[in-house]
Amino acid sequence: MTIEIKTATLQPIRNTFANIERRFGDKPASRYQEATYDLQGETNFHYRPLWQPQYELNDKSRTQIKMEDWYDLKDPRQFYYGTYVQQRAKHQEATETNYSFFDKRGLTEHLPEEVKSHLITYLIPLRHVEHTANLNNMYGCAFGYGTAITQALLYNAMDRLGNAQYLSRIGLLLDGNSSESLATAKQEWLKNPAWQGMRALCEEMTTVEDWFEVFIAQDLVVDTLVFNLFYEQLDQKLAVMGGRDVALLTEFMQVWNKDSSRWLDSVLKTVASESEDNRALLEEWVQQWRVKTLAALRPVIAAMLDKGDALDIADALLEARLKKIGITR
Amino acid sequence: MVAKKLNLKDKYRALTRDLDWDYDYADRKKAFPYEEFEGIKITDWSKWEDPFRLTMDAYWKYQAEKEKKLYAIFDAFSQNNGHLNVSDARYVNAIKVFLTGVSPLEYQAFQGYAHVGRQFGGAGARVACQMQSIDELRHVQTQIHAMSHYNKFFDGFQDWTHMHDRVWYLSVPKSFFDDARSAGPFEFLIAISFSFEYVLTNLLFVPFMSGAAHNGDMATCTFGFSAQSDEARHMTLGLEIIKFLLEQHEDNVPIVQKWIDKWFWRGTRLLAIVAMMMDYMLPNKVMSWKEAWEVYFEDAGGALFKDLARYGIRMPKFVETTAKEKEHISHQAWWIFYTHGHAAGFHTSIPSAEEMDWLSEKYPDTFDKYYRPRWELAKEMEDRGERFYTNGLPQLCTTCQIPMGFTEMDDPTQIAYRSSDFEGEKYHFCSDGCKHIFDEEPEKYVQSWLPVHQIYQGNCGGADVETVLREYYKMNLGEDNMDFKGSPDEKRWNEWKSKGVA
Amino acid sequence: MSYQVTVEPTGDVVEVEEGQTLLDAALRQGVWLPFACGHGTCGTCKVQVLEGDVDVGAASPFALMDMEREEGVVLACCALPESDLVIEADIDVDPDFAGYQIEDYQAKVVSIEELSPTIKGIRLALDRPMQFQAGQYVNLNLPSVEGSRAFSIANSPTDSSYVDLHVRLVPEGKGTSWIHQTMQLGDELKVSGPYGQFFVRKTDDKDVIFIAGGSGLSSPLSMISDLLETGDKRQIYLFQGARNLAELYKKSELDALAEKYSNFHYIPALNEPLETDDWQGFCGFVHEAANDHFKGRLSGHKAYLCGPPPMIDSAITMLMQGRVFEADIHMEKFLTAADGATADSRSALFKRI
Amino acid sequence: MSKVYLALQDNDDSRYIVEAISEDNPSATVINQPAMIRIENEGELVVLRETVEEKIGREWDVQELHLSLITLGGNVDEDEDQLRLSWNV
Repeated sequence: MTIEIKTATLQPIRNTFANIERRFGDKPASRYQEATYDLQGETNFHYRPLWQPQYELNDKSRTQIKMEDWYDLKDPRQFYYGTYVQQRAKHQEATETNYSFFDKRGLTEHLPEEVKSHLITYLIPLRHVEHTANLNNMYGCAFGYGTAITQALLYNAMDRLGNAQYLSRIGLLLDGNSSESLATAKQEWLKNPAWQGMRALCEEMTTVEDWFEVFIAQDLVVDTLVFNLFYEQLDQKLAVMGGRDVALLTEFMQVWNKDSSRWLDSVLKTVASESEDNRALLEEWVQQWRVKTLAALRPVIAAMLDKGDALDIADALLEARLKKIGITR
Repeated sequence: MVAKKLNLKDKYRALTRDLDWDYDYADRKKAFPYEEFEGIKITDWSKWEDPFRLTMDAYWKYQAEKEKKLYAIFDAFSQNNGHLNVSDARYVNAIKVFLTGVSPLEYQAFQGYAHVGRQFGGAGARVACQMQSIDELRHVQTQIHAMSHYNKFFDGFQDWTHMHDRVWYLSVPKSFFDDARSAGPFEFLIAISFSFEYVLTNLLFVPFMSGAAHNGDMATCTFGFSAQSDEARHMTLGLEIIKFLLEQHEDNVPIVQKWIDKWFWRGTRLLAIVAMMMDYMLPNKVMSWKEAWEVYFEDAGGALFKDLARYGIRMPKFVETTAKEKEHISHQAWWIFYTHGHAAGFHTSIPSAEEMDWLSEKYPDTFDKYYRPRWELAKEMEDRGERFYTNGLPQLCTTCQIPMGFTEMDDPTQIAYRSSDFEGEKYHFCSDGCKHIFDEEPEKYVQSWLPVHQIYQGNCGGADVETVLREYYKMNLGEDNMDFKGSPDEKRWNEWKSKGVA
Repeated sequence: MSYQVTVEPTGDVVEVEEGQTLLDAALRQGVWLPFACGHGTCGTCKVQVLEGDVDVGAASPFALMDMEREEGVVLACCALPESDLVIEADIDVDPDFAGYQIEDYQAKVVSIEELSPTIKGIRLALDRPMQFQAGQYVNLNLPSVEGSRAFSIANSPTDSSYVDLHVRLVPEGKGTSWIHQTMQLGDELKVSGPYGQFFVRKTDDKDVIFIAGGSGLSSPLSMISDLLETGDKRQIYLFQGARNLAELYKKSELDALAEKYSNFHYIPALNEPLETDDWQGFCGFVHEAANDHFKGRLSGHKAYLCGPPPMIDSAITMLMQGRVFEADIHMEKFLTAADGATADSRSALFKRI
Repeated sequence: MSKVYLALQDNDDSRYIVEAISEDNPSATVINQPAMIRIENEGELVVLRETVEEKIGREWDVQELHLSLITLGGNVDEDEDQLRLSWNV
């Protein structure tokens, strides 16, 4: 097959924008590159923020992490807005099918009461953790440096709002849209002693100043532990209890976590390998937040999972991840 | 069990605002530290009315659909060399101004809304701002992608982000958004969501979009329409924030009024660039700036301020000046660029005879009297081969940063000068509006990074204009700057057209 | 040629002329729909068409996407009806709205009373009881008068076998002229109802202020009777405005109510009292009376306004300056033929007022 | 021996595919033409799923290549992991 397509000879005078050419040479650039690199203002800011006069509007010193070039933190998923929303729309469509299948088949009625009560006491309160994650990722987006990382943090923040909304919809499925299960789950979050450690941890994270530390605490430490404990270990337990169908409703979060981990690992690997100072700082933060998070999770996990080693399993997973990223050796 | 239908309002509340809770273990003020220093009093965040009720699932679904459609058009545009369909290559200068002057503002909006989308204590307001943040990111990225094809065939697009941080006239839009972002969270929202998005945004987008449509620019026209479809959220957020602040506490009323005064005036100055685009840069005209101002500000804004009066809010200060300025501002702004065309990153030109007739018709009271003679003289000189450029560096207004080229509106032959003294220094302004803004917050505006001062102080890589343009701005001299006539853009365009490629 | 458009979930009915957009028609007839740009680019005014045919008009493909068009979504600001329609809009249904079924009734005129020199009170006995909420209105079809005429119900819903209406003679008004000059006891009329979103929000326990002007006493009278008869304990203020004493109708009845119920306060105001009236009460417009009574501090109340547009307009301004806002202001504007064409270009700042 | 080639539409997906091909076929020549990218190589040209996935940042099915493909020259050998072009002798 050798068909030649004839095209008019109109030669472009350049292949891409000059900033992209300076970085990658004079060749056609991807949409991700053109929509990411050097977008953020870097110099000649006119006024200092009235709310933080010690910094410029965009200021690298809002974190102790140092990068020669913050644009090294590129997203392996190549997410700019268009690719991001299209990817999520695909997952959303599949999820919508799951939720309506669950609803149409009346699967709620087939759930044992004990499973329902587990969901209300342990799974649905996670929407408040997701809400915290939304705040924490917005924090990084607002105070971070360079579009490569800030846009990814924004997508992550919006994802967390989406996760919280899907968790809430599980509640609405259980209570037939009366919102009662959401109200009950919120009381668990606010009053149940088992949850108070996690609630205190969430509240504390939103008061931490260094945006990269917040990012590490939330997206690396808390998320690694929480996703394993609540979406894998709890999922297994629910299956045993006759609540296998719940997996239909949490698939979005699982798929999401896989997708987001790929980005997180790649970014943190770059940061850790940039300098020994960075690596040491990451390790210090990780260890601090790891201790706190494990302590915060202990009571709720003890009540939720019957296995004594549940936390250890999750923590071992975190340890393996830290090694893979190169934070611990 | 038959599920009852949860009404949209209650459902949205459950899925967003109910996610937050009252803190017991950490100090909530430390988590949301910037809510109080502006003097705004919020007594009850629960009174916030969600301006829209879009959950993330629907957001992804609809936005993905929009993007699919938009990028299909971008792909078709570049595959078919859509740039050959524009009315005239001169038109492309309008979108150079857009990419270098406006797209970076979309970026700043993304950053500003991300900040307030984290900092507001009310979850409803936060989420609304977060959605606007991601929308603004969409806008800057789709604009880059729309212009990406033009960049391959025309000069002046290539270093838009580098230029935005440095070039003299781009400090006008940059300082506008720097000003808003460096303000407190509520002022930011009044500045951008209300004053800009709600009151003035039609004056930016409608002329650009219809200008693009009238001049055969499919790519710009399409991203414009696509961006406007997000504006529903942005405009309703602008309305909600102002109602919310005015209803929360009566002490907020004078603060909000002060912000409206400031941001309305700053907005009109920023829009001077749109004014000159409409009257001078579009080969196929849409409507005159004066007409646009009358339709989009005087009529629509009039109705709005009539309603706002019930809250004790009056028309913005200096609105009466704008009624006079609409007759002059585009002509004076374009004259500034024409006389400094060697230092601009796009091409200038003298209006043709037909264009001057159009201007006479649209500005019967001012064009023939004040502006036609100038252009005719410029034309005469150009014909004699004596095209002139102003070599000195202009003095800039400390507030809006536009060169001091605007006149007294009651005497268009007299350049307007205002000044204020602050801590032993003299500061200069183009108008009463700009002086007023400075006088209200002198500590802020003395910080302004004024490009001309900076050049004189040697902070821009050299003292002579040419070095600054070449080294510091990274302009390709002889390609990006000067008149369209004789430019490489013109030459290439004529070649394409004469070969009949398309 | 015009089409009837029913707006769900409230059930409001709007008449749309040929070539007129849904949004324009709705706003001009006091039915609020969400909107922003007004010209098809932003998508704020999306509504779902449930029944009927519509031309989507010049909606931008981004504001109204193909998949939405297929699902029958239109933008109210561009959509042109091509038949009668039922649409669903994103508007809130008030939890206090009972949503009684609108039906047609046969009615007989059983009494005609002169309430004031310009206002007649008429009682229509219905062929069967009509459930309604105090504050709602009915439409009357009058012989030899084209279209229908709306009148608020003045009696309390306790006895729903009849409706009392207060009808002010509108100069040049065909409907009110017929009622004032031609209608006789025993006449048979067609009535439909109940209509409207004007009713007491009982779930909100704030004290209430009623401001009534002209024949606008009808709804407040029904609402107040209903509140008092059901033993409601909140403070109830009625400000009634009239030009002079002769026009201040039902005064003695209201004085008696105020005497009987300690939580009911009646404050009449005359703006042009005659010398012979020997008026000792408040002199001035009714909104001024309310402002004066509360010394400009009205926050913490809910307000119900009923009367001609200029009175409503002044009352809203007064209330907002006294820090009562849209969420707590409810109203029924009495539009007459004379008020028809004055709709200015308006902003989207307020939804209902 | 003559060259094998692929011509792809000049769109965003193609840019990642071309990047992958260039990496896996160091001797290949990339020619950017209006609306089209032509990649040619002496003897053989291979498109590996794994490399494209790494560049594009998501799962990628070899058959997706046909969404951007305008034309090709050479005998095709395609499976789930790769597409290989060569001239059968």
